[in-house]
Amino acid sequence: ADKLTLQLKWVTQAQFAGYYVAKDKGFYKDADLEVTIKPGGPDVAPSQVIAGGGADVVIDWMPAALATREKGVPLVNISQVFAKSGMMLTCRKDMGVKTANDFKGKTLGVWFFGNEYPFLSWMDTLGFSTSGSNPDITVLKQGFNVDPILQKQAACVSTMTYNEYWQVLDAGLTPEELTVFKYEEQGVATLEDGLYVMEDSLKDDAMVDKLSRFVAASLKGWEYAVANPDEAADIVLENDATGAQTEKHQRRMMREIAKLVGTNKVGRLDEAAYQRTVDILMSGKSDVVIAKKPEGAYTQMIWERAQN
Amino acid sequence: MAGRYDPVLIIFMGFSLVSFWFPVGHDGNDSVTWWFDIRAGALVAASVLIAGIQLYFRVTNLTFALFVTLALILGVMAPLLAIDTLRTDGYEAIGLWIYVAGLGFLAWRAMAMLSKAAEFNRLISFAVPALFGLWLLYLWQVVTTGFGVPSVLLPSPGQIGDAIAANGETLYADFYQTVIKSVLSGFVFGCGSGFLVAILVDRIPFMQRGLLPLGSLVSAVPIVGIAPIMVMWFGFDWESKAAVIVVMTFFPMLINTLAGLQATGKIEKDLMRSYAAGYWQTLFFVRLPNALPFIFNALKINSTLAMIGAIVAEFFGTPIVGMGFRISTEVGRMNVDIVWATIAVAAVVGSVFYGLLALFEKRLTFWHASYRRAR
Amino acid sequence: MTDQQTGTKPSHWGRLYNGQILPVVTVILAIIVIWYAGAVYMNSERLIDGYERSKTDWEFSDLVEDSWSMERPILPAPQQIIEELDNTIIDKKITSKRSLVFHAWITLSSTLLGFAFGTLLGIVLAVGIVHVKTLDRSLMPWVIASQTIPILAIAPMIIVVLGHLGLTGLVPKAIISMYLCFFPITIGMVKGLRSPDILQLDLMKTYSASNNDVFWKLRIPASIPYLFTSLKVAVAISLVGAIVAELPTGAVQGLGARLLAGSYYGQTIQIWSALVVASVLGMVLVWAVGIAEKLTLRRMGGQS
Amino acid sequence: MSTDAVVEIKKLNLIFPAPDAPVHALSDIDLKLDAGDFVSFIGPSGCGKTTLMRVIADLETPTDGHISVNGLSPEEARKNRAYGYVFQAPALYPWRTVQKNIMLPLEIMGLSKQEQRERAEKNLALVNLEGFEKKFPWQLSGGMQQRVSIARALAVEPDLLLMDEPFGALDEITRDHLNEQLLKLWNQTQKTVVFVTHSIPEAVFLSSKIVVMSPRPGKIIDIIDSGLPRDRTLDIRETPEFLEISHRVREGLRSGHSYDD
Amino acid sequence: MSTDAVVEIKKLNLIFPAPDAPVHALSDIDLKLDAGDFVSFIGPSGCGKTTLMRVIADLETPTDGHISVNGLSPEEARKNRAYGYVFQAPALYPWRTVQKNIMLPLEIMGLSKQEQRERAEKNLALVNLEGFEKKFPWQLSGGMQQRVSIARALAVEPDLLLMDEPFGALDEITRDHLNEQLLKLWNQTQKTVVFVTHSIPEAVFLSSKIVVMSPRPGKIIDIIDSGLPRDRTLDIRETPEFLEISHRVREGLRSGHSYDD
Ligand SMILES: Nc1ncnc2c1ncn2[C@@H]1O[C@H](COP(=O)(O)OP(=O)(O)OP(=O)(O)O)[C@@H](O)[C@H]1O
Ligand SMILES: Nc1ncnc2c1ncn2[C@@H]1O[C@H](COP(=O)(O)OP(=O)(O)OP(=O)(O)O)[C@@H](O)[C@H]1O
Ligand SMILES: Cc1ncc(C[n+]2csc(CCO)c2C)c(N)n1
Ligand SMILES: [Mg+2]
Ligand SMILES: [Mg+2]
Repeated sequence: ADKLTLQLKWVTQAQFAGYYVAKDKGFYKDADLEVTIKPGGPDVAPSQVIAGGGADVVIDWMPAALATREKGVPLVNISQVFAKSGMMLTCRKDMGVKTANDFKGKTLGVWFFGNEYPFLSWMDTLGFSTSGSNPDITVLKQGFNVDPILQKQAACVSTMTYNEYWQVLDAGLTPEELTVFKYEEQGVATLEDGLYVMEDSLKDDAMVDKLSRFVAASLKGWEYAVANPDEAADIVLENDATGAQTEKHQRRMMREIAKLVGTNKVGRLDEAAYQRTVDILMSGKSDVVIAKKPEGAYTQMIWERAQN
Repeated sequence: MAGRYDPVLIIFMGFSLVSFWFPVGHDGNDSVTWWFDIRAGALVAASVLIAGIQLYFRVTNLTFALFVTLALILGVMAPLLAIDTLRTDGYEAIGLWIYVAGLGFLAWRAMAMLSKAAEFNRLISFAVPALFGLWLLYLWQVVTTGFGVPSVLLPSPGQIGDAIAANGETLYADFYQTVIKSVLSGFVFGCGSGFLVAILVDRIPFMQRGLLPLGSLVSAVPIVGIAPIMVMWFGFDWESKAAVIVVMTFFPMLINTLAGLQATGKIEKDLMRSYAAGYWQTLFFVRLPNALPFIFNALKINSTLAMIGAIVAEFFGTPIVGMGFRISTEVGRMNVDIVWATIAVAAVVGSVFYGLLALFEKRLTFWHASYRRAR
Repeated sequence: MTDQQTGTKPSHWGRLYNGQILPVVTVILAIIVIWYAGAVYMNSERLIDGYERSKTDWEFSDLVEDSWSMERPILPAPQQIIEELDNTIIDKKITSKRSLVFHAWITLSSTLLGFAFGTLLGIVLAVGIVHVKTLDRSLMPWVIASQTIPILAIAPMIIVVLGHLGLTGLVPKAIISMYLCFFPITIGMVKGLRSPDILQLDLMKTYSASNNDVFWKLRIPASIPYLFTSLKVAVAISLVGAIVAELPTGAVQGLGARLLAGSYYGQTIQIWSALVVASVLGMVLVWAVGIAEKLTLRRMGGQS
Repeated sequence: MSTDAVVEIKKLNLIFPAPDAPVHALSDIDLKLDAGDFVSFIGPSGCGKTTLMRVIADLETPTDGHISVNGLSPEEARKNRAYGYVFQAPALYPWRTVQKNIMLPLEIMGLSKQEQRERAEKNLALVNLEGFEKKFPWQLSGGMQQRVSIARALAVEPDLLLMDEPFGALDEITRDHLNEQLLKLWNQTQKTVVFVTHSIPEAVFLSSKIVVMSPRPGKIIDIIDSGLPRDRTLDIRETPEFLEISHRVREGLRSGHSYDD
Repeated sequence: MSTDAVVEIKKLNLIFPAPDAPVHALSDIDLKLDAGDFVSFIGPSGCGKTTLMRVIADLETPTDGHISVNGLSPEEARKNRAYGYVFQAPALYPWRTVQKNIMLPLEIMGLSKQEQRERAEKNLALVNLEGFEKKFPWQLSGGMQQRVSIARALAVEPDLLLMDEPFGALDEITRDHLNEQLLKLWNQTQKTVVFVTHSIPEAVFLSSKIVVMSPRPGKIIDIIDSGLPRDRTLDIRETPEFLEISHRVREGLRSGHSYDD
C-alpha cells in the first residue's frame, strides 16, 4: 500500500470526521493507501509542517495557504471540502450588541494565527478602526475557549458554528440572549478547510495518482459521515487519543459540519468563492495578507481524476 | 598551545586544501571549484596562508590572535561569494561545506587565542563571545541560504535583520508590553514572594515541613495549565502574565534561598550565638551573605524563566500587542522573519537582564571562592 | 536556626508537631478551606448573573451550594476535582485513553528522559565552561541567550525537523524538556564546581593532581549542594517542558494534551484534575530528588 | 550556690553520639570558677577543652549534670551577653573587612557608629594591626587573622572572656606582648578569663587557677591554685614558685597522657 | 647551579597587589637549601613565612627574582610531585573520613588500595589517632585535625617536606613526641624539610639551618647553621650550644620586631 501522511489543522474532532471515517471504514485501504492522520493543535501551522516535510497533504484555511505560497512555499489546493465558512462572531445582547453598529467602543475577541483577516476586512467595510492610539474597537486575541464572553471580559467572541457556539450555550447563555454574525452572511467569508499539497507533488504522475485516490477515498468518507452523523461522531471519539471529547458535543458538531460540506460536487473548489477569498485578502487597508494575485494556487485536476 | 604544532590549525589547513579538489557549487552548467571567481580562490588561499604562518611561528600574543582573526574574516567571505552566485545545495558543493567545517576549527583557534589575550584586555574579553555569536550567525546564514531552507521554516539572519529594521516600532511596543509591564512586575513579585516564604519556612520549622512539599506542588504546575486560568482570573492584560511569572519563578527562588540559608558553617553560626544575636541579626549578618550565591542562581534562572513565561502566557489570550502575541500570530501569518525578529529581541533583552544580574552578583559576592580564583 | 530549644521531653504532641504528617495535614486543611471560600467568591459573579437573567430568587446558601457544583466553574470546588480524579484514575483501566494514569505515564516518561538528557547536558556544559576558558568566555552568553528563546514558539519547528530526521514519539518531547531543564543545572554546577576554596585547590596543586582528579575528588563533592538544589528545580521544569512539548506534537496523549483539550472545551474541572495530577507528579519528582540528596549528604558525612 | 561563682559545674558529662563509637568527651566534670579568676585549661589534644568551653558558652548541651553561669543557666547567661568568645579558628566573615569584622558584635549590640569605630581602632592597635582595617580576611596571614579575632572579642568588653588557644599561631614576641596586655586588662578590669593553651609557661604566667585535663574520657585530673601575685611581669618566669607550678602542671599532663615513653 | 641545592632563591620579591595599599610580602630574598637540610623559618606574624613556602611550592608566583627547586622551575618540580605540604590550616575535605583524607594523595598517585590503606594506618598511628579512621573532620578537635593533615603529608613520603606551623595546635607532650618522630624520619631518610614554627626551642631542636625573618617588607635577617649533631635527643635542649643558638635566634627576632618594649 502507498503511504501518505495527512496533517490536520486542529485536534481530533468531528470537523475532520470524513478522514477518520475513510480510515475506519477501510476506504483508504480499498484505494491501496496507508494513511497516517496527525492531529494538529493551537500552535501547529499545517503549512509549516508541509514545508518542513512533515506531511504529504495538509488541511488548512485558504488565507494561510495563500500567504504561505507568497512566502515561497508553493502550496496548491487540490480539493475544497468545506464549501461554506463556519466562522461567526457571537455577542451578548446584555452587553449592548444587537447590530453591527453597536461594535463601536466594545471589546471583541478574535482568533489570530492568520484567522483574523476576514474580521479585519469586515471592520474595514464597517469603517471601524481596530488599531492605533484610540481605536473604535478594542481587539482581544482570544484563547482557545469562550471564557471572555462568559466572564463579560468581551462583548463578542469568535466562534465556529459547529464548536464554540455550543460551548457558549452549554455555559448557560440562551440563543435569545445572543446576537450572532455569520461571516458567510456578512459577505466577508473566506474559504476554510481544504486539502493542500506542495506543487512538486503534482509534477510526479505516481504522486498525482496517489493523491487522486486519496481525495476520492476522503470524499467518500465525507459522504458517509454526512449521511451517518452519529456513527461518524463515534468513530471520531474512538480516534481521540486524549480521551477528552464527549459524545454529546461531537454528535452535535457533526450535524453542523454536515451543513458546511455542501451537497453537490463535494470537494470541488468553487471558483467564485476562491475569487471572493482572494479579494478579501488583498483588500486589507492596514496590512494586506497577499500582495500579488496568486497564480496556480489551486487545481481541479486531482478532484476530476478522483471522480472515476 | 606551547610546544607542539597546533593540531587545530593543521585540521583547518587540511580541510581547506582538500576543498580545492572538490566542486564548491554549480553555476548552471557545470560544477566549479574555488577558482570560479578569482577573488574567492584568493580569499581561501589567504586564510590558509595566514594559518600556515601562525603554525610556523606559534606565538600566542594579542597581535597574532588578531592575525588569526583576520584569517577567519577573510576566510568566511569566500563561501558567501559562492552562495551568492552558485547553486550550492547537496553534493554539488561538497568542497564548500568541507571548507566551512574547516573554518569552524579556525574560529575555535581564534577565540582561544583571543580569550587568552582577554585576561589583560577588557575590550577583547567582549570580543570573544561576540566572535562566537557572529560565527553562529554566519553558519546559520550560510546553511539557510546555501541549502535554500524555506523562510517559513527558518529565515536567515539577513532576513531577520531586515525584519527588525522594518518593524522597529511594533517591536518596541511589544517589548514595552511584555518586558516592562509583565516581566518586571512578575519577576519582582515572584522572586520576592519565593524569598519571603523561604524566610518564613526557615523561621517556622512547622511551616518547613508543611509548606515545602506544597511549594514543589506549585512549581510543577505547568504554565500551559495555569496560563488560561490566570487569564480567567486576572483578565487579558499584563496582570495575568505577571501572575504566571510569579508562579513560575516562585519555586526556584524558594528552593535556592532555603539551600543558601543552610550553607552557613557551624562555627560562623556559633559566633553569632555567642553574641546572643537574635534570629534576624543572624540572618542579616551571616546567613544571607552566605546564601547570596544561591539566591543569585535563582535570580539568574528566573530571569530567563520570566521571559519564557510571559511569552508563553500571551499565547492564551492578550490584547493585540506583546512579544508572545506577535510570535503566535505571525507564525500563523507565515511571517516567520518577524517571529525570529521578536525572538532576537527576547534574546537580547534576556541576556542584558542576565548580564546585569551577573554584574550585581560579582559586586555582592566578590568574597565567594568562585570569584577569588587562584591563578 | 540559632535559638532552637533542644532537650525538651518528646511528648506525643511533640512528635506529631515535629513529624511530617501533622504540618502537611494542617497546611492542606488550610488550603482546602481557603479553596472552598475562594470557589464561592470566584464563581459567585457568574452565578448571580445567571440568577438575574433567569429571574430566580436566591439566598446566600443557594449561592454557596451552586458555586460548589457548577458544571463549568471558574474555580471548581475540591470535591468536584476529587470526583473527576476518582472517575479518571480509579474507575478507568489504566490502559484506557480516558485514564489519567495513562496520560500521566506518557508525560512522566518523556519527563524522565528529558531530565536525564538535561542533567547530562547541563553538567557537560558546566564542566566545559569551568575547564575551558574559551568556552567560559564564548559559550556562556549564548547558553543564556538560548534560554530566552520561547520554546513554545520554536517547538513546532523542532518537532518538524526531528520528525524529518526520523525521530518521533518520545524523543522530540524529551528534547524539548531537556532544552528547558538543562539551564538551571548548568548555572548551579558552574557555581558549584567553582565553589572549592583556594586552600582546597592548592592542596590538589601540591599533589600535582590531574584535572581529572581535581574534578572527581574536589570539584564534584564540593558542588553537591549546588547540584541537588539545581536538580530539584530542573526536575520540576522538565515536567513543565514535557507538558509544553505535548502541544505541538498534535496534543495527542499526555497531561499536556488533556490540559489543552480541557481548556479548549472550557472543561474547567478536567483542566484542574490534570493540573492536580501534574502537580502531584512534580511533587513526587522533587521529593525523590530530595531523598537522593539526603542519602548522598549522609554518605558524605553531612553535619547533621 | 555561692554568690560570686561565675561558673559552677557539677557532675557534668557530655557524650557525642556517633553510629560507630560514641565519644565520651567530658566525664564527671566538677568545677567552680570565681569572679576575677584567670583560669587556664591545659591538656592533651582532643581531651575536651574546647568542648568544656563550648558548654559554658551554651554552644553544646551536656548529656547530664548541672552547670550555671553567673547563677543562671548557660542559655540565659548567653542571652544576657555574659561573655566574649575567641574560637580556636579565626571564624572571620569573608565579606567583611577587618574593621567591619571587629565591629560586627558591636553592631549587634547596637552601639553607636562612633563608638564602634573607636573600639575597633583601639583593639586593632592593641593587636598591632593598624593599617589593615580595610583588608579582607583572606588577605591576612594566619596569625594576623587570629589577632583580628582576638581584637573582635576584646572589643565587646565582656566580663567573662572565653579564649580558645588565642595565641597559638603567634610568634614568641607578639605572644609575650599580648600576654602582658591581657594580664594588664585582667588586672585592671577584674574580668574573669577562661583560657585554653598548650604552653605551660603561658598558663602559669597568666593564670590564677590552672585546670589540667586528661583525654578519653575527658576528665579533670588536677586543679592548681596559683599563689603568684595578680600583678606580674615577665620576669616572674625565672622564680622558683613559677618553676614549681610549671613542674606540677607538667607532671599532671604527663600522667594523663597516653604516650608512655 | 650546584647539584645538591634543593631550593635556590635569588633576589626574589613578591608584592600582593591591592587597590588600597599593595603589600610587599617578600623583599630581596636570597636563600639556598641543600639536600638533607632541615630548615626552619621563624619570624613575627605576617612576615612572609607562609608566602615564601608557597612560592617554593609554586602556589604563588614571585613578582621578580629567580627560584629553582631541584634544579627545575617550581612548576616543573610541582608537576614531578617533588614535595609534600602541610598547610597552616588543616584543609581537610569535609566529605571524606579521616582515613579517606589521608588516602587522597595516594589515590591521586595511583597507589594500590592495599598500599593506601597500609600507609594511612601507619601514619595515623604515628600521630596517635588510631580508632578515628571513620570520623569526619568536624568530629575532631582542632589539634586532631592538624595531626590528620600531618599524617596526610607524611603518607606521601616525599623527598621535600614543607610544613607550615604543623605543631602549633598541639600540647607540649604530643608536640615533643612528634618532634622526635619527625627528627627520626629526617635522620633515617635524608629528607629535606622546610618548617615554619613560632617556637624557638622547637626550631633549634629540629633544624640544621634556621632562617630568621622580619616583617613588612618580609626580609631574611639571619641565617644560622646549627652545629648540633643530626642525631639528637630531647636532652640536647639543656646544652650550652643549644641555648646559645636559641639566644641568637631570639636576638634576631627581637631586632626585626616592631614592638619596641
Ligand atoms: N561535633 C562533634 N561530634 C563528635 N565528636 C566530637 C565533636 N566535637 C568534638 N568531638 C570529640 O570530642 C573530643 C574532645 O574534643 P575537643 O574539641 O573538646 O578537644 P580539645 O581538648 O579542644 O582538643 P584540641 O587541643 O586538639 O583543640 C575529641 O575526641 C573529638 O573527637
Ligand atoms: N592573598 C593575599 N592577598 C594580599 N595580601 C596577602 C595575601 N596573603 C598574604 N598577604 C599578606 O602578606 C603578608 C605575609 O603573609 P604570610 O601569610 O606569608 O605571613 P606569615 O609569615 O605566614 O604569618 P603567620 O605567622 O601569621 O602565618 C601579610 O602581611 C599578609 O597580609
Ligand atoms: C491558535 C488558534 N488558531 C486558530 C484558531 C481558530 N480555529 C481554527 S480551526 C478551529 C477549530 C474550530 O473548532 C479553530 C477554533 C484558534 N482558535 N486558535
Ligand atoms: Mg580545642
Ligand atoms: Mg603563615
